[in-house]
Amino acid sequence: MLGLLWLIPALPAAGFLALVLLNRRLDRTAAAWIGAGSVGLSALVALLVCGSFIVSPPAGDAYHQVLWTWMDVAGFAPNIGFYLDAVSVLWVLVITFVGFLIHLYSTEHMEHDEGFTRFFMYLNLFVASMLVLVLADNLLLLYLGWEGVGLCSYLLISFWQKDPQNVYCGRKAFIVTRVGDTALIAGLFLLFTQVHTLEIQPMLAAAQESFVPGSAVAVAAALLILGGAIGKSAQVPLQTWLPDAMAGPSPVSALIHAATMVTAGVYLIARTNVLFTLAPDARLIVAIVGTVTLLLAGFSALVQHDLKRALAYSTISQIGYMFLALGVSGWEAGVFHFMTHAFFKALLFLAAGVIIEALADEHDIFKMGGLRRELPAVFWTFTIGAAALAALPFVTDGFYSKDLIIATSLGSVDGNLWFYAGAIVGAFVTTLYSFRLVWLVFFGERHTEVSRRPRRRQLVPLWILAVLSVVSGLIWMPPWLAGFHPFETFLDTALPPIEFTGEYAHFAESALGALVTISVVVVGIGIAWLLWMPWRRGTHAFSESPAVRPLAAYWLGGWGFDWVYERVFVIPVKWFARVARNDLVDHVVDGIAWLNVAAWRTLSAGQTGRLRAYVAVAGFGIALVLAVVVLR
Amino acid sequence: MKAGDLLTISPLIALTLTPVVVMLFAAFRRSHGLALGLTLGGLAVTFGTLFVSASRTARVVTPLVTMDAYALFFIGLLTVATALVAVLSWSYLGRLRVRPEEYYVLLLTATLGGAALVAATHFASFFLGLEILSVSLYALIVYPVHRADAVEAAVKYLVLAGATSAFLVFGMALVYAEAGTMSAAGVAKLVAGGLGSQQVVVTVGIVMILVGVGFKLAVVPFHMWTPDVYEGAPAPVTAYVATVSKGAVFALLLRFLLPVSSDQSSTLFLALAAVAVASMVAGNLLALRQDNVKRILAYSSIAHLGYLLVAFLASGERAGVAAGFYLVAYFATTLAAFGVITVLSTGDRDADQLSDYRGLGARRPVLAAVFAVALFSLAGMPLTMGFIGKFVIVTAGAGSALWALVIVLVLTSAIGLYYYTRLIVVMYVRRPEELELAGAGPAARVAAAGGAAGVVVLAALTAFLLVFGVYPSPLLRLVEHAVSTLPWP
Amino acid sequence: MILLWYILIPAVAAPVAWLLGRSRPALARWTAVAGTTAPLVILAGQWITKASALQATFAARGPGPAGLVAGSWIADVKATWIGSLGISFFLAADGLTIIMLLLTFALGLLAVLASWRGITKNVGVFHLMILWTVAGLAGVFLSLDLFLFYFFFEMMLIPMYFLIAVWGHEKRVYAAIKFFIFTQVSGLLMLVAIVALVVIHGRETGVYTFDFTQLLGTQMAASTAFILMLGFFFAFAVKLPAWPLHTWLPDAHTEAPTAGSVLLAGVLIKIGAYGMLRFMVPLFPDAVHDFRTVALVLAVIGIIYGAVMAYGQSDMKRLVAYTSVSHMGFVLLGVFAWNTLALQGVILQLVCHALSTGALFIMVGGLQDRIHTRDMGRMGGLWQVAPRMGGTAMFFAMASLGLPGLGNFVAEFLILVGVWQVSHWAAVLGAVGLVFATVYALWMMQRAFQGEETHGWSFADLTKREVGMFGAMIAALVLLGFWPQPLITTARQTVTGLQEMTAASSLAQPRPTAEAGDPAAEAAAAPADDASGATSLADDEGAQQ
Amino acid sequence: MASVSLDHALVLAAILFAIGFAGLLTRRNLIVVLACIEIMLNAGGLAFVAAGARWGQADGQVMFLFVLAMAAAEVAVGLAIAIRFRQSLKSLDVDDADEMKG
Repeated sequence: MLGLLWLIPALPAAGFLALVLLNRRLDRTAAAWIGAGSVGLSALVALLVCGSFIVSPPAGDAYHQVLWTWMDVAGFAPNIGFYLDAVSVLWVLVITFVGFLIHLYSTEHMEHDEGFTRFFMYLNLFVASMLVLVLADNLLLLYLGWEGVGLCSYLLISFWQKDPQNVYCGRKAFIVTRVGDTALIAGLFLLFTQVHTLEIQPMLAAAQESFVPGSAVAVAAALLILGGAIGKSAQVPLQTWLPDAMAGPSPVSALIHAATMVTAGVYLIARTNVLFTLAPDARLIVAIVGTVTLLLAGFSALVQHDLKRALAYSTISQIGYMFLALGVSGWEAGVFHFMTHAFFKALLFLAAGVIIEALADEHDIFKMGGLRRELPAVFWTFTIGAAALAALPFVTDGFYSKDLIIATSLGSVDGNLWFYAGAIVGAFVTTLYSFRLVWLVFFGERHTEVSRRPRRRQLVPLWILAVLSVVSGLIWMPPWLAGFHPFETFLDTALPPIEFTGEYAHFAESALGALVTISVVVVGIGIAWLLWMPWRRGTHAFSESPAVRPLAAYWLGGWGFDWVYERVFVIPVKWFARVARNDLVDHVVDGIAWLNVAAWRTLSAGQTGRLRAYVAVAGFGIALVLAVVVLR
Repeated sequence: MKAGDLLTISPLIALTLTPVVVMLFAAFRRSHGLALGLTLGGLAVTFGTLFVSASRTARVVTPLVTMDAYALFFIGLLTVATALVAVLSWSYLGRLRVRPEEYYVLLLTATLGGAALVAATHFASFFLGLEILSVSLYALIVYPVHRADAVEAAVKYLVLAGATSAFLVFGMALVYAEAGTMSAAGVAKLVAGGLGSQQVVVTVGIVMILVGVGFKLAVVPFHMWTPDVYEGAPAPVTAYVATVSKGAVFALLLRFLLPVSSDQSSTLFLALAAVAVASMVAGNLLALRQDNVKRILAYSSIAHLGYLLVAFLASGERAGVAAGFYLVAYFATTLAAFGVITVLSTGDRDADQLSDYRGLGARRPVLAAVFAVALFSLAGMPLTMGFIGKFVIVTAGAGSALWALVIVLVLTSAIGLYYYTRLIVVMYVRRPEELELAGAGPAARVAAAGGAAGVVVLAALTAFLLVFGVYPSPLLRLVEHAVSTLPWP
Repeated sequence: MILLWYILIPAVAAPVAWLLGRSRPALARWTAVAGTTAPLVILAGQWITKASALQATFAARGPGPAGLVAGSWIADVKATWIGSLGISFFLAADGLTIIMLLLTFALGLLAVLASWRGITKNVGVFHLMILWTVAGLAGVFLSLDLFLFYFFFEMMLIPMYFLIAVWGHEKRVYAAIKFFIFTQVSGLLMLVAIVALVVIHGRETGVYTFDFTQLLGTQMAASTAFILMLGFFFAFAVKLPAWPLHTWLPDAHTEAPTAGSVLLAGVLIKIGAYGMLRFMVPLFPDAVHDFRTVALVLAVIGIIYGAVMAYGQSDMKRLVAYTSVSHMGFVLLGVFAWNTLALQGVILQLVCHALSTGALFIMVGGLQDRIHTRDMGRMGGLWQVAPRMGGTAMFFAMASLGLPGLGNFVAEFLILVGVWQVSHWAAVLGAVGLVFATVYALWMMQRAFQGEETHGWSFADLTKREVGMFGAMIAALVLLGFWPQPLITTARQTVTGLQEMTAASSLAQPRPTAEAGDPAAEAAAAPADDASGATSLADDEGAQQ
Repeated sequence: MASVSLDHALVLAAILFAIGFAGLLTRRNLIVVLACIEIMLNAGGLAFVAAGARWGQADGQVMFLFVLAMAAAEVAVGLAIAIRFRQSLKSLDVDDADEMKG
């Protein structure tokens, strides 16, 4: 059954090709069938393949399928091949399953859009690229998927290309991620030069032998890979593109900028964890990046007006948690949080899509309110999602995965108090902004009328995701709660287990540690309720007060990163392009030409036409030569 | 002077008799066709006698003249060139409304002068040849006496030629006074011996001889007359001046001052090198934005003489071959270019304004093609003889490590590209408004029906240019044979 | 003898096209099509049958450069041309030549197809010029005699000059003369270098010849070698174009008619790279090694400068022209890195760049035929008017920014990996160049195709002919992106041969140890040669040719 | 009669030559210019005669005869052109003949 592995990415790719070639002759339903159908089939095949993988794991807990040798140049011979192990099983299942749900949702959501076929064309290409990314057996093929998803994110963000602002956001996303990709490709060069292959497993094995732990090469390789991950997963230095990426349709935000693409960085680091184990300093930087991002994005999310931008900042924050987990070599914790986050964040975005569609494209949460009775289904699903995001204890999957990360950040071999403090503060802020959204959007008086009700094909995915957001956490119960953690054992076949050997390990694993996190969450919900329900006007006034306004504005703008990048990078390049439009070197060439013409003008002035002048010139010439002859 | 010697110098004799015959017949019956027929007949006979003379073993005939392969080759070249000029002048003179017969007489005497020069190995024949050539040219330049330009050009040429001949004479006298010898071999021995400090008078003498030669070759200090004479003189005469007069004098220079190239540190060498560089630079620069086609070709010929001097200054037989081949290429190209101007010229004005050539590609495609090939050959583009010519000169230059001269040659020929392509653009670019031509008036109605004979000559020349541009070996072998007879060190 | 046909067929077709064109223009076009497809078909036949044979002969060749040189050519035509100067009419083909010829004829055909409707006045002469250029190009890629190479190198100037000067756009006269002088001057400097090389070789061995295979091992002082190398480099850097010498390219490409731009961008600038690979580096390996740092700096500047300039343009065709400067910067990087990976990357880049830039030029040409302007300020929102054109433009914009999955990425990746082994900073800056490439590609898409449709343009979308052309090119790029192996195997023999020619010099690097990838035959030959190759190259006494 | 030494003769010829050349540079009348050329040519001839005397050969004088013949021919054509010059440019001033320049 594993032999069908190559079908998983092939089906959406086939869907894409079909849509491209038959573009003109397809009506909406046919396009919907091809678009959603191809991903649905791929999900089915994925279920079959991964099911048989889980039920009867192949030798070495990994299955390697090579289609053909991509290129073969003097020892550099990457091939187009797929590698399936526990990590990629998880990613494939999440991508195909969540992807299918979002496709289903899109068939309804994008009903009246004239670029319907084009939308599904790009979406299929995206799913195909993402699957290639996670299934690639070598880093070059991974890079192919990597750039493919970058392209599709650009195409889909600027999908409504009539408005230049959307296209600008699309360009910004693609360029910023490509900056990260440059670091990744440099990493590829370094790795190939050192270990002479880019196939992941042999490369990691060779690295294990030849790299001295902590040596410059190991750290450089790990940092370069981190650079790529930061770009794609919108972490601190390169996170400015994700909030602007919300210009795209909501299903895009749900699929690409919540569930799958932005976690590509997490997958890459998890996949190449050996390199990071060899470079402790690099691991430390990953953790620091994670912590700083989760705090920074958390506070920004707190002050957002736009519903989707708030969710975008929350995504950056949650991925910050994953990076923190990876940083403290809690690889499995990060992967677990990826899965749970995929479900509830996709749910939140899809719900947001319905809300925005219902209120005739109204994005500002302060103009919403009182939708509890109007859109009850959306209210319940959105609240479950928000609860999972805030990690409501015991009932949501977010609790299990985020608490594991918080525990790991304290208790694991690399964990320390600073990370733990950051994680706790982050948890608190997350709870605040998630329930802020709930209170502001669904409670209080209604500002805008609901014009369109969500149809069945939109609600089904919402309910499925809501159920998953509750259930999916149970597959890895914390030790103090219950010994049931089949997910961990499954992941142990591919990733090193988490060792709780830090000095606070005992406290972190104990119920007491969990109690601290739970209390933080509960207190957070209470405060959120107070701030945005009874004292809503007071809170609003407080945030408008002269003392707080500049801080709020600073946070709103994403901590000024955009402002800095604009001045440091964008404006100089634009200025140089404008100044040197007609090519500085050309002036040099024209200068030479001018010199010639000037020489011509002076010489031809010498041709006075008068005979005696000619004799004089001849005489001067003769005199000169004779002088030389006589004197020499 | 034994009987056999007469056979050896038969070409010169034939060349002397032809003008006399033409004059006699002109005295009886003035007919343009007859005059041309006789001229061409005479030249054919001369060409025939070349082979007769070539078969004779005795080369030296009186110390004045040596009819070796070198001389015969160049006499042949001059005769063919003169024949072509004569045919080109046929329709031109018809339109000029002047009595044509004397024109051919003068043409033949000038060629005789050139032939004498080429065969000269003594000051006397050198001086005589040069003067016969010069005086014939004075009359030829002012042939259309009703044109003010022609008169002005003639005056300038005459005065300057006279002055430089005086320099020549004085130089010869000094050399004769000091060294006692007047023969080419003697001079060559002097130059080879190295004109050290004690032989100042001889060096001054040789320099003054070079003034005479320099004027005729129109190299830089003596180039000022060229544009005015080229513009003023009638088109075929300009063609004649640009080719036969310069070619003959250069052949003589090569024979007399051959050893200069062996010692690259001597004053003479440095002087000539400076002259060559100046000619290349000034020649190309002066023609840059010139709007008169004849003046462009005048300046370009100055530059080409600069290239030839580079070949002259390179040492070894290879340099001689390069100079010889380049001369043939230069002859063919210049004759083709000026031929086109001749065919397009009308009775009252030569077609030398740039505006006359606008859109020529459409009006007269054949002529435009000929002119384009000629210009590409001047620029040294592949497929033309100019390219092979420039290549052999660069090879000769590189062979004797004249790097500075070769680099100057390359860079200045780049400037040349600009004004050659500018002419081509004028011919083939339809929309006049784009051309940055000062005073681009309506295109003068140039002669519609150019002489059929002229077009045939031009076609032949173009074919010659292309064939030997692609496969130059036979011509190279001929030039090698000719040059081998010179006393190479 | 087949090699001679590759030059003769287009050369003969040229006057035929002109003559037929005088009566009925359509005939001229079909002659031109025949004149380019016929050699293409013959070449494809020869590629399929002979390529494998080439591997065998190459593997079985004798040791040392003489053996190398003899064994590595598919077929050669040798006849004395100008005996007295040692010039011979020497044509030979190997893997690299076959690829370049394929490119020449394919793009010649595309150029003719692209201007099917665009060219109306004196169609015959137009096709004469195109076929003459194609014949010249074929001559350049086939000739192994340095004089013959220079002859064709310069001969192509004339038709290309006329193509720009007569059928070009507004500033065509200026652009044509600029192109002409730039190339001619640099060509003449190369001529001086060639002649100097021949003279030095002649003085050393007594044999005055222009035959490249004999000139190969000429020993000379390092400083002279450096100067001669500069002479060659100057000519090829202008043609390439490398950074400071590139200013002719934007003018020439913008003002040339579509067919001219396709030929210029597709094949003419490849001569620079081909010349460096074939002649410059093997002749002066040590000089190249000393010059490497400067060249890498120039290349990197070229990449980034070209990209930023492209971003700053408002004329779409000029933007595409500057992208060529940027892409050719990669080629320069690859040539001077001079290891197998980089060289394979360079050869692949030559092909892929020709396809992607050629397509963009055809696209812009088509657009100009429809809306009579190239100024992107007056475009905007054309995607709504012509979605198929928008989609194709998006594809080729992605190709030019090096999107993985297309040939350009594979080529640029191989080049950068090769360059990384030589100098880290150059590879990293090259990779940064990719980011700038993204900036200009997306900027072009935004200004021309996306955004609001404000200028009320309405014109027909791609015609069947255009769809056919673009479809073929898209297929080719995707195929090269996922399966470049046929090209790599064809060029492998050349790359190994080139490296062995420079084995004794400081340029040779230890080849990556893992030789597993190469087929057994080739591997068997290679190691055996390393040892002997190095020694015999030093005391090279004239080859047995 | 004591013979005049070669150097004195050459110096005389040089002086004559310089005078002729100076006249060429300064005088504007065409006829005078032609006369100056005559002077220069005769100076050359004188030098030849002196040289011939020194070597005791007749060559010098033969050359002088050639020079005389050539000078005569040149002046003949020169004067004819001067007449045409007078007709077309209405003056004999050499500087008027500057139609063609640049």
